[in-house]
Amino acid sequence: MPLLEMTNIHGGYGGANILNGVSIAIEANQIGVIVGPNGAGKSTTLKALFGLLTVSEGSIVFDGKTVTNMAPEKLVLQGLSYVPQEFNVFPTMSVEENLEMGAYVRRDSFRHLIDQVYDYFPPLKDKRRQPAGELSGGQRQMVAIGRALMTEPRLLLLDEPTAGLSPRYMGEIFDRIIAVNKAGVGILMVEQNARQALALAHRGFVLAGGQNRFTGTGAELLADPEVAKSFLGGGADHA
Amino acid sequence: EDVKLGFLGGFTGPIESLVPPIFDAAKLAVDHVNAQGGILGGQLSIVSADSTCIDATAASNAADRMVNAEKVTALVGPLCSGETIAAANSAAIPGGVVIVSPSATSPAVTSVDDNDLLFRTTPSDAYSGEVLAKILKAKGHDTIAVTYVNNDYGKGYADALKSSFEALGGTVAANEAHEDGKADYRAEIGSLASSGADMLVVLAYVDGSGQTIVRQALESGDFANFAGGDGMVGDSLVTAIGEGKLDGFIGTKIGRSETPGTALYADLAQAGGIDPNASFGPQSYDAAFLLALAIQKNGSADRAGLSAALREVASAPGEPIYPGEWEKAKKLIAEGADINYEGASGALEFDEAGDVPGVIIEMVVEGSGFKEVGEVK
Amino acid sequence: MNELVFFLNKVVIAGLIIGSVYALGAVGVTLIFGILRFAHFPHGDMMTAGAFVALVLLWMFPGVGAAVGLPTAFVLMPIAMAVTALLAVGLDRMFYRPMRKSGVKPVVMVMTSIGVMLMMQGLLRLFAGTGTRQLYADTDDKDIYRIPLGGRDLVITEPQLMLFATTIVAVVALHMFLTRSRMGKAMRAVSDNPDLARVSGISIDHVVRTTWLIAGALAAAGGTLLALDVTLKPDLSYNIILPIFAAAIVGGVGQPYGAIAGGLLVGFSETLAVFNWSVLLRPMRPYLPEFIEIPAKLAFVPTEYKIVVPFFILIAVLIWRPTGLFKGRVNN
Amino acid sequence: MLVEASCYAIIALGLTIQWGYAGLFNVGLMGFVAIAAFTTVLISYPVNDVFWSGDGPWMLGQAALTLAIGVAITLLLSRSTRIGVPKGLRTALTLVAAAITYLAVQGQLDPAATLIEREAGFIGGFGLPVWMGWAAGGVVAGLLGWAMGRITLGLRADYMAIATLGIAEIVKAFLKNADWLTRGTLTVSPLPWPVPTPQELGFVASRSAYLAVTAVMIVVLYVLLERAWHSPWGRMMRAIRDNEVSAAAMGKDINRRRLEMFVVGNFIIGLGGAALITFTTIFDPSSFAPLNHTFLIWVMVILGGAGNNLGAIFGALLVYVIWIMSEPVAIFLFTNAEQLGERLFGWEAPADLYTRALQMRVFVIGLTITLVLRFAPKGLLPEKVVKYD
Amino acid sequence: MPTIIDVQDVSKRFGNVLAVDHCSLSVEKGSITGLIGPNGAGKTTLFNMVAGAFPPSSGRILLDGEDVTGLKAHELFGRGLLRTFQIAQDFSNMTAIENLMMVPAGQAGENLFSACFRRGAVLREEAEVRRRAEEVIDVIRLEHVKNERAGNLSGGQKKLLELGRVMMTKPRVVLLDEIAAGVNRTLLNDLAAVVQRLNREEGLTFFVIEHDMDLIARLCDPVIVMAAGSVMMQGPMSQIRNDPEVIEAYFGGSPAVEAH
Ligand SMILES: Nc1ncnc2c1ncn2[C@@H]1O[C@H](COP(=O)(O)OP(=O)(O)OP(=O)(O)O)[C@@H](O)[C@H]1O
Ligand SMILES: Nc1ncnc2c1ncn2[C@@H]1O[C@H](COP(=O)(O)OP(=O)(O)OP(=O)(O)O)[C@@H](O)[C@H]1O
Ligand SMILES: [Mg+2]
Ligand SMILES: [Mg+2]
Repeated sequence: MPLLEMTNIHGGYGGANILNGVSIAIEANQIGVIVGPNGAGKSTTLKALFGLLTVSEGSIVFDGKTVTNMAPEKLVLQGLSYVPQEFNVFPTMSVEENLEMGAYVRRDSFRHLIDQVYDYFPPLKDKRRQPAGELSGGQRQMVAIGRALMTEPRLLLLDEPTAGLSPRYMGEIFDRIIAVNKAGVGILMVEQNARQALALAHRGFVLAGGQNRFTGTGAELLADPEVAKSFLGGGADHA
Repeated sequence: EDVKLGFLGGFTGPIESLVPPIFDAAKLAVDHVNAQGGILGGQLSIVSADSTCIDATAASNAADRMVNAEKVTALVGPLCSGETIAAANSAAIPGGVVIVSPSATSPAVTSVDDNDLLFRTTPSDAYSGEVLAKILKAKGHDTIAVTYVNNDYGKGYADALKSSFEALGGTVAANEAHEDGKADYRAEIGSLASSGADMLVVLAYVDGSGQTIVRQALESGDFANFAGGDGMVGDSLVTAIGEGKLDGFIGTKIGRSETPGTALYADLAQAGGIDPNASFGPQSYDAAFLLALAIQKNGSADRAGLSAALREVASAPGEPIYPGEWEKAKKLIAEGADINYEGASGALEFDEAGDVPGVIIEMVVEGSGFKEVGEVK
Repeated sequence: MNELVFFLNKVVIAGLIIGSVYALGAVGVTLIFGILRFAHFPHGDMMTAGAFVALVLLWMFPGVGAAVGLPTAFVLMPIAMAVTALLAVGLDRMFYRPMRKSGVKPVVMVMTSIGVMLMMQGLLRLFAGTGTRQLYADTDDKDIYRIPLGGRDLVITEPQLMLFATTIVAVVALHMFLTRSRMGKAMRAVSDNPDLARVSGISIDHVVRTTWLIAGALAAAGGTLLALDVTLKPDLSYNIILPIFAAAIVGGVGQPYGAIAGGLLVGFSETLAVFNWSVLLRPMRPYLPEFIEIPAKLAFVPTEYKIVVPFFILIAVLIWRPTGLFKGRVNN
Repeated sequence: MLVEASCYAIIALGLTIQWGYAGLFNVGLMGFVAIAAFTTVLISYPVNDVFWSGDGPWMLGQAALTLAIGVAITLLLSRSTRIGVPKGLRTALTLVAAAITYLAVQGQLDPAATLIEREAGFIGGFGLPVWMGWAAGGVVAGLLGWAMGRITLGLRADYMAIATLGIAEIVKAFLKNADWLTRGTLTVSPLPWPVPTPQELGFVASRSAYLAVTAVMIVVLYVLLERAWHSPWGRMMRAIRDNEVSAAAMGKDINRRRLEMFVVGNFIIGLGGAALITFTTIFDPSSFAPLNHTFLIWVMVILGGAGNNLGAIFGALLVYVIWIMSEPVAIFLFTNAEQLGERLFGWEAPADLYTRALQMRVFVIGLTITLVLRFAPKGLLPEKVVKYD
Repeated sequence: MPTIIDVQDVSKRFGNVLAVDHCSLSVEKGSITGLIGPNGAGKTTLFNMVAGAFPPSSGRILLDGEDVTGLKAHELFGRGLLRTFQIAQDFSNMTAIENLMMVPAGQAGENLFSACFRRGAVLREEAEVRRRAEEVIDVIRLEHVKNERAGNLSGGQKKLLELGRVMMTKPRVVLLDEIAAGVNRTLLNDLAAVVQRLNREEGLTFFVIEHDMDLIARLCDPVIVMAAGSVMMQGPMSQIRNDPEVIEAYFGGSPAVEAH
């Protein structure tokens, strides 16, 4: 049984629908990657999944349970965790408080997780008392990802986690994602660094105009010349 | 023919707690008229509007509505001086409506260019100030500190008090304004106390700054003696501050010379279930009653000719009419006899400007409330 | 010496007291401002309402105070705080929540709050009339401590001490709550970024409710203590809402310590502005050369200009520190 | 009644410019109304001969001269860093100069004020036509706005709000207490009208004439503002309102533009205020109550729809009507409730129910505001998104 | 070639964070210069100072030989300097196309007087600005959302809007702060071509912060590496890529590099 199954999702922000039938399914220990042009509805798909906008049609099943239009604060309790693309830190709170807020739903001790995040992203350790709003773009991104890891989720949703990160941390993030996934956490991420992302994906989804255009394994998509040309930045010179 | 009077008062705003009894007194007069056969063969009614006391625009509007929408024959009120001038200038005078204020005490009201339409049944503050100065001086207070609420009433009163008191040879060590409605006046009291006087004259309102100032001055022990103007005369002052703490507080009150009308009114008010001693209650009763008489005299609900009729029924010579004597007055008017209303608040002889000569009563706190000491000459 | 005591009485104590009143009001305002991000104008009326609740309680249980030896209203204040807190939550349910749900701009919330303020004023007058009342039962006595210091006494009253203590406790507790407790941090998180807060599992409704509970309770405390110190009138707090806002803002929006700093700043500027300095100079008379005359009156401004002084200082502080003494939050 | 509503509409237009266009949180607008109203009084009130024939003008002239010299010296000192004076010293010197100026002017003004108050009451006006008074009122309000803007425009919304409020309070306190200049709480009336007064022309006709004047003002202002709003200027203003950082990076001089807005807005507010006060024929400094009017005008703008001129006008009319109608409505509700109570439960209404009902008018206003906002949270006529197709 | 941006010994301190530490560098007129460095190296802070968002704590900045230290952002725009933002700064309540139309400086209609009284001239100019904006919106592929509020655009679309501004006027120097992050690679290739064209044909100088090494390699020469607030090295991409120090600080052992 898939960990997550979104079937034929329709929805939008009040006006016309942005999503016109998106379907996504991944297994418990898989990495799913969504790619597509700007404005395709990738972020909207994640938001719909996380209860941040109303799904008018279709169903979302997580771990056998229907969670369509469930409020975000409830979804967190189900074991989902989400890093938004924009506005993904609490700007006036310190780095450490940001991480604590990630663990808001936990009643047990989570000190070791904070230390773990500092291990992953050493720059944050020095800045632990600094308000997140004063960080550099890349440092914020680290905080955002760290925050999402604090709940030890079963499914991690990442919206362009590597945007703004230096190559070194981009690599770091991908390594982390693989490691987390190995530990049994499902991953669903949106990426514009699509080649690297698809290279480690079990499942790949190409969205355009609010619909699935291609679906397959990561390798299949990478190999598809049509996908490469229209969505991954084209030609052989980049391969 | 039914007749309609209008009543304007600051039902909301800084004097909101003074207004209801004033309005009740006017309504009492109307009740008396109706109970004793009505007016011009019909009933007299009174409609009211909120003129807010401080907001000239709102007062103009309220007056405007009375004059042009309700089509009242005459107006009782407004109560504060500023709004009275505004209402008169913007609606009453243009509409040719007689307007009688029971409580606009500012000297400025005298000088309004009013086509003889603006009257008041209360004397100007200029006179009250003079009287209070006399009382204080007579009691042996040579140095006083004065604090007044910063509006036309307080300022006019304080200026009059200061000049009279100094003319009598006293010293006004401090004469300072304060704003109404603040929570705390310790700083102002400190400034007053630094002048060294031990008599504090508070020219403000019982339910406003006046009470707070007196209380805080008592608590801090800066002043031993207190006095106040008519705005301070209300039993709620004593209840609020505590019985026994304020004994000897000197106050003045306007109107109510010991004419036969005064006693009559006290009984009538009691019978009508209202407080005969309420500030400006008698004046309000008089304003309404006088207007009713004038309308009866004028013979119609028209506005024209009313002010002349008002002067006639109010002034000597003539058969005296006292509060509540509507039937008698009506009969006399019907017979064509000249009448002279001697009201609850005095004889009410209007001068050129529509003002009445003042009668000021000295008041003093004793036990649970204010007691009258007597008229000051 | 006398003069110094006079100074203490008139400037230091008076400033502390009125400053505490402002601060106690301002913590509530600053909390709502910081978390819900709008200026809550009915706060003054909430204070008054709280004091009226205390009054009603006082009528119901007049004897309680005498038993403990404190004013009844003060003893009953926790209950009044609880009732007002519920009232605040009720107000939110009825008026603010629907607005919040439709995602309106802060200024619309401000206007709604003005509407609510007007309604509360109307209702307070309807039920309580317009007169003044005392928050003391017959059995209570307002203790006035006169500490003799040679000539003049240092005067301080019981409610003033209670007011002062409550303010300090309230402000420190609130600061601790916001910076240390899990709920407090969640409140700040919601004000920073509501969507992200939800995504982190924080229930906005819960946070908002807590905010109103605290704000309502603080308002009731402020109103009751103020009424104990002065009197209870329907328009009491409405008249101090401006200085309260001034205090909250000059202290830095969303900063409890800012509220106390702002409150004291406004309070002291009021008392200092009109203080007659010649009082302090008079004792020096013998030591000064003849030709220097001490004027009878030597204050920064005449009393009628008293209200401008706090604002003057306020503007100066804001020019110096554009987001308040304690680096307050900036709404966008 | 319509006249007042139209004056409020003008004021609301001025505020729309400031808030709706530029996002400036001006809560001090009654200060501008007050100063404009006073200027109108000064210009158009009949000449007070007693004042001009006494020593007053001479003494005032001296005080003015002192003030001018003092201000000049203070300004020079505040620039003295240019000739190498260190910053700390400059600030100190400037403050000292300002203090000395204050004391000197105060010293000269006090006797002048006492003299004028004693002999002439107040200085009176210049007896010029009313429209000149209005124009001057607008200009003075604009100038005050300029000075105020220089000080406060660097502040962010809420902080600016309290600063503008403060300055307005200072202005009002001055007007209220400078008796020699404004007669203070003793009020000045009747103010001359720009059109024949009701005595001369009759009630309806003269008010209609007045209304015509204000209506023309509204139309002219409306047309001009609409033009401006739908031109690149309006676009720039919206951009500044939306995102200052970005607007500055796109070459827009934020502070200058906001100052421009502030001044223009205050000019219009002043114009409306002058017209309003002239209409009521009384200048009473205490009637510019700090909160109620300010709120009311704000509610007009927000209820009508911030950033929409028609909305502001419409909001002004509507709120004004609510305000006026609230009283009869409150009474109506109460008398009905009373009768109902009597009939159903034999309930005896308290004697002062009627006056309490009047106090409920604020309740009615508040209720209407919250209801309207609840169902039209963006205002009745929301700002339109400019679309190109 | 003459330098157009000259940063001389500039530092910036925020509280106890020294974000930029005695940094000196220069950008040649007509070049496309890259600026790379680890997260938090101080790149954006440096841009902010060059563009006048805040003044440096110490040091001087020259633009085309003139000292522009401490000038305001709008004054620098007036001198031909345009910058984009790493975290998109759109006018969120205005439509996408309006976001572009407001860019050109000195539009006659931006003068209140002209806007009210000189309708003709204003309208003519407006038509021209409009035409240009439509062109640009085509290039950045936002024509289908041109009337959408900018605040409602997707993350990448906002970035595109940032870039679109560059094409609305004829600046002399453009500072691009991570425009690639979040932009689809296919579209990015086209945009890189636009940047190259503007550089070649119109002589615009570009100063580009980027973490996308493909893009840097394709566009920029020279490339400056910043670390810990100051310049670590400078040179062509080929050289930088092989520098062990830079690899240690910046590239790490990442697959992104291994792919090449
Ligand atoms: N306003 C501020 N207050 C305090 N520290 C700040 C502020 N702005 C930036 N910093 C700090 O300065 C350093 C440099 O930040 P900057 O944004 O310039 O980095 P960057 O090189 O652009 O990084 P990135 O590649 O992640 O965008 C960072 O450590 C950051 O935390
Ligand atoms: N709050 C909103 N209101 C209305 N429309 C929106 C909103 N947010 C996004 N949209 C529209 O929805 C469409 C899809 O946006 P979405 O953010 O899902 O794109 P995306 O695929 O994530 O793109 P990107 O790669 O640029 O982040 C876009 O056309 C955008 O304009
Ligand atoms: Mg996206
Ligand atoms: Mg950066």
